[in-house]
Amino acid sequence: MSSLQFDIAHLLAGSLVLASFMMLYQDRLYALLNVYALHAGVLALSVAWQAYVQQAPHLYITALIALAFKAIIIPVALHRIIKRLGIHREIENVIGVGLTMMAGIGLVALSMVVMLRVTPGADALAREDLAFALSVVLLGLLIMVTRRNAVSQVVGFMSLENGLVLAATGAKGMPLVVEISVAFSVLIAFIVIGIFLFRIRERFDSVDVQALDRFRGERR
Amino acid sequence: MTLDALGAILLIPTISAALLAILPGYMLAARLNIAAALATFLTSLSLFVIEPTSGQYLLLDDLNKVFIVLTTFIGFTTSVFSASYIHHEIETGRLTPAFLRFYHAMYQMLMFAMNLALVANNIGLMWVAVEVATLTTVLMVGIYRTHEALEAAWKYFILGSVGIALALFGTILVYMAARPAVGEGLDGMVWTVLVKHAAQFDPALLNVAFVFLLLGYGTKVGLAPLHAWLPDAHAEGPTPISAVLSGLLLNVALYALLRFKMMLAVNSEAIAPGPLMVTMGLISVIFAALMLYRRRDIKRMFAYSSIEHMGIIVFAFGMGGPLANFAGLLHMAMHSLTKSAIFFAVGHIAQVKGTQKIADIGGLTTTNPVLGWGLMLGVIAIVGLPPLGIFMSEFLVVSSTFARAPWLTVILVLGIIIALGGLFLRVGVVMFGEPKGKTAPAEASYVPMFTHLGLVLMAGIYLPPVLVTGFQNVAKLLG
Amino acid sequence: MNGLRDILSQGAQMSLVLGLAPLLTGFVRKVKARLLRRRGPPLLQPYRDLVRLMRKDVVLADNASWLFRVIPYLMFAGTWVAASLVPTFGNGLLFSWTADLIAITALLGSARFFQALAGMDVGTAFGGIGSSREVMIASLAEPAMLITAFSVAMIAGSTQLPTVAEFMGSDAVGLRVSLGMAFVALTIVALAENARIPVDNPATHLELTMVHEAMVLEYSGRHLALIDLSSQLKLLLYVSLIACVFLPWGTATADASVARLALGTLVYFGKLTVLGFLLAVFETAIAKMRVFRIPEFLGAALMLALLATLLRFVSGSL
Amino acid sequence: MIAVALWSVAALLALAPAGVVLSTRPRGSIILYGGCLIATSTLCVTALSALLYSPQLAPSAILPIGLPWLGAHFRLDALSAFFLVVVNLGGVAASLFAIGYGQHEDSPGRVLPFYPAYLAAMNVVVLANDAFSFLVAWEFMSLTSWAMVVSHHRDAENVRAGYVYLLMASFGTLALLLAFGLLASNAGYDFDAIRASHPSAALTGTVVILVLLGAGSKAGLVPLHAWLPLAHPAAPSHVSGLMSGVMTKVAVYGFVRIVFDLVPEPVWWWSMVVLLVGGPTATLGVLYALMQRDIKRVLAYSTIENIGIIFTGLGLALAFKAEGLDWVAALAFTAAMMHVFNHALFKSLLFFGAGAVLGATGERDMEKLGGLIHRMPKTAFVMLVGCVAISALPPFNGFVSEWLIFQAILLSPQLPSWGLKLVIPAVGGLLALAAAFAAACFVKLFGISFLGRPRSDVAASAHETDRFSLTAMFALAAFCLIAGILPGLFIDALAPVSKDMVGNIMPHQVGLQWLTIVPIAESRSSYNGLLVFLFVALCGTAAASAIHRLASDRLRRAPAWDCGYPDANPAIQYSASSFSQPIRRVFGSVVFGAREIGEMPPPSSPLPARLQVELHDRIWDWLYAPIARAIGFATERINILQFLSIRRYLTLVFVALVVLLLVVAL
Repeated sequence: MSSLQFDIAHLLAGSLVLASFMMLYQDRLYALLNVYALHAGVLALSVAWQAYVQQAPHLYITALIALAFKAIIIPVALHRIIKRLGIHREIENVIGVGLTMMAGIGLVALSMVVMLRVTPGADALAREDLAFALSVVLLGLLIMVTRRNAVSQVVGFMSLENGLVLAATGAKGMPLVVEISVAFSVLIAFIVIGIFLFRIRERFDSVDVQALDRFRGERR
Repeated sequence: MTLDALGAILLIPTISAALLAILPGYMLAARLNIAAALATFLTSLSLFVIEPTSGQYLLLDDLNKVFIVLTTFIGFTTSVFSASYIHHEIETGRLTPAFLRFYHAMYQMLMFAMNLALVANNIGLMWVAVEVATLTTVLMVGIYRTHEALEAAWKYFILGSVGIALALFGTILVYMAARPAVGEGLDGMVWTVLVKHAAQFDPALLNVAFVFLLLGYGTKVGLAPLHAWLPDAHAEGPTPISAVLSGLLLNVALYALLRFKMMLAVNSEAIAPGPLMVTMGLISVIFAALMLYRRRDIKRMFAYSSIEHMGIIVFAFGMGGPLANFAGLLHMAMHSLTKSAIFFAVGHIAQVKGTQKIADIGGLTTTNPVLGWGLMLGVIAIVGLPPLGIFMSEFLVVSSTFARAPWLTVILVLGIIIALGGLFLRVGVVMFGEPKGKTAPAEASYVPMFTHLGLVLMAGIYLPPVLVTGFQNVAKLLG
Repeated sequence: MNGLRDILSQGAQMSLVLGLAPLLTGFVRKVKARLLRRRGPPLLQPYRDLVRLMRKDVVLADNASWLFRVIPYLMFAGTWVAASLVPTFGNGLLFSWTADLIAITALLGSARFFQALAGMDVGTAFGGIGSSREVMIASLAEPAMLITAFSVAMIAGSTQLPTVAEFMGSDAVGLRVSLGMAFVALTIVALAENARIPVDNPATHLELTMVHEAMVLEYSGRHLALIDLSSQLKLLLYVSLIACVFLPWGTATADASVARLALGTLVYFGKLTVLGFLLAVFETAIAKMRVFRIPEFLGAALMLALLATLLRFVSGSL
Repeated sequence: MIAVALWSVAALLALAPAGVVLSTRPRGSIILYGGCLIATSTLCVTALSALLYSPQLAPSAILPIGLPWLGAHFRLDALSAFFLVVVNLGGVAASLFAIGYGQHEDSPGRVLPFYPAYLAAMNVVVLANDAFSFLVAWEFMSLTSWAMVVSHHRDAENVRAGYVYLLMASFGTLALLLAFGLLASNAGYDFDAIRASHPSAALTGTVVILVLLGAGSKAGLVPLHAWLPLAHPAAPSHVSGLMSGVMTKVAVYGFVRIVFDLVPEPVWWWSMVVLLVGGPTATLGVLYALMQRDIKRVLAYSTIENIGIIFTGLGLALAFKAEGLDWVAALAFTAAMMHVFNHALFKSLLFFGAGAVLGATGERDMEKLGGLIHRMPKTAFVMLVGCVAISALPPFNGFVSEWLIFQAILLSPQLPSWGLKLVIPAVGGLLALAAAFAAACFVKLFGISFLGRPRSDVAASAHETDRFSLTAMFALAAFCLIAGILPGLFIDALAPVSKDMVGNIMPHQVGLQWLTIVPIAESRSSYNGLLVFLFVALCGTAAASAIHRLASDRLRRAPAWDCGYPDANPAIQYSASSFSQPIRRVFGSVVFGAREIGEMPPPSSPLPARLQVELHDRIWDWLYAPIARAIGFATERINILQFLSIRRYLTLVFVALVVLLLVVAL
C-alpha cells in the first residue's frame, strides 16, 4: 500500500491511543463519556479507512456499528442512567492521575517493546496497528483497575474492547471480524443493562448500596 | 455441510433449547431435557464407531473425541440429577416454573456451546463458543436472585468478559502470526491448517499470543490469580450448574488452552509454554489448598478443590513428556467425573439439611448413610486415594516429574497433602460425630452419583485400551 | 562313662550352689556383726531359718491368686538354674552352653519380673511401693549389667562364661582400663540386685525405706523360705560371677582329674570368703542412701559400663 | 501357588461388599469373619509351603489391571512368602478372635465391609511386584484401616485420631511415591526392571532417606510416630491387633523390599541413619508406654518400641552388608525378621487380651481395673504369657530375637568404620534400656489391671470372655512358647530370606545337639531355650513336690497383713500412674517435661490433697504443633483473598498480564 494510506492508518490508530490517554485523566463522568464517544468515533474512522484500504466492504458494517452503537447510543444511554440513578458525577481514582499517566506511558512503552520484537515478516501496518491496539487494551484495563466508579469501569472495558476491534480490523483479511464486533456489542449491552437492572451506583463489588458490606457467604 | 454426528451433537441441543424455551410445565421440561441430553450422548457415542470427516469448521480427533463423549455423558447424568434437584426446589419454592423454563433452555444452550467449543476446528469459532458458554452460565448462576447469587453472577460476568477479551486478542495475534505462512482468509483460523504450518510462524508473535490466551482461557479454567469468580459462582448457583461448571466448563477452557499449546509445541523457536503453565499451576495448587482450611460453605470448599485440581493438571501439561501429559488428560477426565459426583451428593445434602454451612451439617453417615458414604467416597477419590482414578493420574504426574524437577514436584506434593488435610478436616465434621441439622430422609436420585464414582473406581483399576491409545497419541502431540 | 561323669559334675555344681548359698549369707552376716563388735548369729543360722519356715503353715492373704502361690517356685527355679550355670569350681560343664551371660541376666530378670508381680497381687499399698521401686532400680541395673556383659564379651570375644573365664585366665588380657570400669560397674549392679546397702537394707522393716522386703511382705511359710533361698542363691551367683570373670585363676576344666576338681573347689571357697568379707566390710563402711539417690548411683554404673565398651576400642586398638 | 494366593485375595475382596449386606444380618459378622478365617488360612498355608519347600522358585504373575501399559505384577519370593505368613497368621488369629469378639460390636456396618478389604490390601502389598500396585495396596491399606479407626465416630477423639492417621499415612505414601519416582526415572515401574537398573549413589541415597520417611511413618519410627498411639487404640480391638501386630510389619516389609532388594549395594552411612533412628525409637517408645494408663495405648507405644528394635536389627544388617561381612549381616537380618514374627504374635495376643478386658468391663483405663485374674483367669493367663514374652524374658520368643540382635551388636568391633564402631554399642545400650523398661512397663500393665483388688464395679463384675477369643489367644500364646524354645526351626526357615536379601545365611541350626542355637560358633555364644525351659520346669516342680512331701503343704487363708494396717478401700492400692512415678521422677523431666503439681491443704482443713501430673510429648510440641501453627497462620493470611472487591481481583489479572508480558518481552 502507499505510504500515504499507511500514514493515515497510523495517524488514526495513534489518535486512538491518545484518546485513551485523555480518558485516563478525566475526572468527571460526563467528560469521560464524551471522550469515550470521541474514542469510538476515531475507531469508526480507522475501521472505515481499513475497509477502504483492504477493499473489504464488510468492515464498513463494523465501522457503522462502532459509530452508531458505541459513539452514540451507549454514551447517551449512560448519560441517562447516570441521571436516573443519581450517580456521583466525579470519579474517584485509586491512585493520583499523575501516577496513572506514568503507568499508562509505561504500558504503552511495554506494548511497543513487545510488538516491535516481532519480525517485520508481518507487514508494517499490522505491527504498528497491533502495537497501538495492545496499548489501547492495556490502557483500558488500567482505567478499569484505577477507577472506583462503576460507570467509568464500564467505559474502561469498552475502550479496551475498541482496542480489540482495532486489532481485528488491522489484521488483514481476518474472518468473522463483523461477527465478533457484533458479539462484543451484545456483551457491552448486557453490561450496561446489568448496571441499570442491578442499580449499581458505586462499584461492581455489590449489587446495591445496602449490600455494600454484606458478607460474601463466608464471613462468620 | 452434511449432517453427521458432529452436526447432530450441536443440532440436538439447539432445537431442544428452542423447544424448552416455549414449553410450559417443568416436569415435562425436565424429562425433555433428559431425553435431549441422552440423545446427544448416544450420538456422541457413535463417534467411536463411524468417524465423520473433519471439515473447515468442525473436526474430530483423539483429543476431543474423549472429551465430547465425557461432556455429553456428564451433561446427561447431570440432567437426570437436575430433574430430582429442581423438583425439590419447586417444592421449597426457591424457583418458580417461569425461571425453570429459562433454566432448561439455558442448560441446553450451555450443552450446545460446550460441544461447539469442543468440535470447533476454527479458533474464532471456539472463542465464540466459550463466550456463549460463559454468558449462559452467568445467567444461570444468578438464577436464585439472592444478593449473593446476583453478586456472584456479576463478578463472574465482569471477570469473564475481561477474560474473553484477552482470549480474543490472543486469537487475533495467532491469526496475525499465521497469516504470512498460510495466507489470508479463513485458513488463517482453521486449527488443523495452523498446526500444520505452525513451524514457520513468527515465534515472538506466538509468544505474546500465548500469554493472552493463557490469561484469557486461564480465567475460565480458574487458575489463581484469575480464579476469583469461580468459588462464588459454584457456591451461589444451582448445584447442577456447579456440577457442570466444575465438571465440564473448566475442562472446555483447558481444552482450548491445550489446542494452542500443541501449536506452540510444533514451533521450535517459540518459548516453551511449560514454565508459565507450571508456575501458574503450582500457584493455584498451593493457593487453593490453603484456602480449603477456612471454608464454611461446603460448595465453595469443593469449588476451591476444583481450582487445586486444575492447578495439578496445568502443572502436568506444563512439565510435558508422554507420561505427564497422559496423566494430565486422565486427571481431567477423572476430575470431571468425581467432582460432578461430589456436587450431586452435596446438592442433595444441602437440600436435606436445608443449609450449605458446614458447621450446621454433622453426622451424615448416621442420618443419611447412602448420601454420606457417597460423598465420603467422592472425597476419598478427589484427594487422590486409591483405588480410584485420580490416584493413578497423581501417581503418574508425581513419579514422572520428580526426577526431572525435584523441587517443583515437592511443592506440588506439599500442595496435594495440604489439600488433603484441609478437605478431611472439614469433611470429617460433616460425616462423623453426633448428627446435626435436619435428619429427614433424602428423596434423591443416587444413580448419577454412583455411576460416576463407579466409573472412577473402574478407571483406577482398569483403563479401557481405547481410552489409553487415544490419550497416548494426544500425549505425543502435546510434546 | 564320660557322659555320666559330666552329668555328675553338673549335678555336683547344682547341689553345691544350693548348699553354699545360705552359708555365704550367714558368713556375711557374721562378719558384719563382728565388725560391729557383736557376736552375731551362728554361721548356720540361715539354714535353721529356712527349715523352720518350711515347716510352718502358709498364711495366704484372702484375695491372693494362684499366681501368688506359683511365683516362689518360679523365682527359686529360675535363680537356681541361673546360679548353677555360672562356673564355680570347674569350667565347661555339661550344660554350661545352655545359657550365656546375657541369658543368665535375662533369667534373673524373669525372676524379678515375677517377684514384682507378686508384690502387686494382694493389692496392698506396701506391695505396690516395693514393686514400683524394684522395677525402677531394675530398669537401671539390668542395662548396666547387660552393657558390662557387652564390654566383657567384646574383650573376650564371647558371651560364654567358660570361654570368658579361660580368656581372662590366659595372659592375653593384660591390665585394661575398661576391665577396671566393668568391674566397678558389675559390683554396683551386684549390690543393687541383691538389695544390699547402700541401695536397700535386707535387715530393715522400716516401711518407707524397704524395697525388696516390701514386695515379699505378704509371704509366709515355705513360700517365704523359697524366696529367701533364691535371694541367697542370687547373692552367691553374683559373687561367683565376679569371681569367675575377674579372678578366674584356679578353676578346673571339665575333663580335669578329680583331685584337680577338688582343688578348684577349694580355690572357689577361698574366693567366696574373700569377696564375702569385702562385701561385709563395704556394707558396714557405707550408709544406706535415699531411694531417689539410687538412680544416680546406678546411672554411674551405666555410664561406667558404656565407657568400658567404648574405651575397649581405644585399648583394643593399642 | 501364586494363583492360589491371588484367588484367596480376590475372595477377601469379594467379601468386602458382602460385608455391607451381612452387617445388617444378626449373625452376619460370624459368617464374614469365618470367610476371612478360611481365606487367610489358605493364604497362610500357601505362603508357608512356598517358604519351606520352594523358596527359590519365586513364581510371578501379571494381571491386565493397574497401569494400562504395565499391568499388575505379582511375585512370591522368599521375602514375600515370609511376610505373607506373618500377615495371615495375624489375620487368622484376628478373624478367629473376632468371630466371638465381633458380636458385641455396636455398629458392625462400619467395620465388616472394611475388614476383609484391609486384609486383602496387606496381602497385596506383600505380593506386589511393581510400584503402582504396591502403592495402591499400601494406601488402600491405610484407607481401610482409617475407616475402622473412625468406626466409633461419636467420640470426637477417634475422629481426630483418624484425621491425624490419614494425614500421616498419605505423607508416607507420597514419600514412597517420590522414592519410586526416582527409581523409575531410569527403569520404569516394574520391580524386576528396577532391580536390573544401576542408579547412581546419590540417587539411591535420596531414595533410602525417602523410604525411611515413608515406611518409617507407617511403622511408627520416632519422630513420625505421633499418629500411632492415637489411631491403634481407637479401632476395634481385633483391628488394633492387626494394625499393631501386622500392618507395622508390612511397613517393615516395604523398607526391606526397597532398601535391601531394589536398590543395589548399600553404603555404610545408610545404616548409621537407620541405627540412629531405631535405637532412640526403641527407648522413647517404651518410656512413653510406661507413662500411659490406657491399656491399648500402652500396647500401641510398646509397638513403637518393638519397631525400633526391628529397625535397629535392619540397620545392623545394612552396616555389615555394606562392609562385606555378610555372615554377620545374615545374623542381624535373621534376628530382625524373627522379631518381626515374634512381635506379630505377642502384640496381637496382647491386643486381643485388652479387647477381652474391654468387652468384659467396658474399660480401657487401668485405674478402673484390677483383680481380673480372679474373674477372667484364662484371659489373665494368656495375657501373662504375652507380657513375659514381650518383656524379652526367657524361655519365650521375645528373648530369642533380642538375644540374636545383641549377638550381632557384639560383632560390631569387626567393622572398619569408626563411626559405626562407636555408635553400635551405644545403640546396644539403648536396646538394653528398652528391654528393662519393657519389663517394668508390662509388670505395670499386668499387675495393675489383673492383680490386686478391683478398683471399680465393672471390674468387680467382669466375666470370662467367649470360646473363640480364648482359642485364638491360647493358640498365639502357644506359638510364643514354641518359638521361644525351638528357635532353630524358625532360623532355618528364614535362611532363604536372608540369602536373598543379604546374600548369606546363618549356620544351619536344626540337628545341633539338644536343639541349641549357635549364631556363629559354639565357643562364642549359644542359647538353648528348650533346656532352660526344662530345667526351670523341673527344678520348680521338684522343689514343690519335695517341700510338700518333706516339709508341709498346709495353707490358711487370712486377711492381708500389710504391716499391720490393711485398708479395705481398694483405692489404697498403687495405681498405674503412682506405679510409674519413680521412673517418671528419674527420666520424666527430661523426656516428657513432666511436671507434678501437688496441693497439700493445711492439716486442719478437710480438703483432700491433690497431685496432678502433666506430661508432654516433646516431639509433638516441637515438630507437629509448629507445622500446624504455620498452616493456620498461612490460611488466616491468605483467606483475605476470598473477600476482595472485583476491582482488586481485576488488578490481580492486570498485574499477571503485565508480568507475563514483561517475561515475554525481556
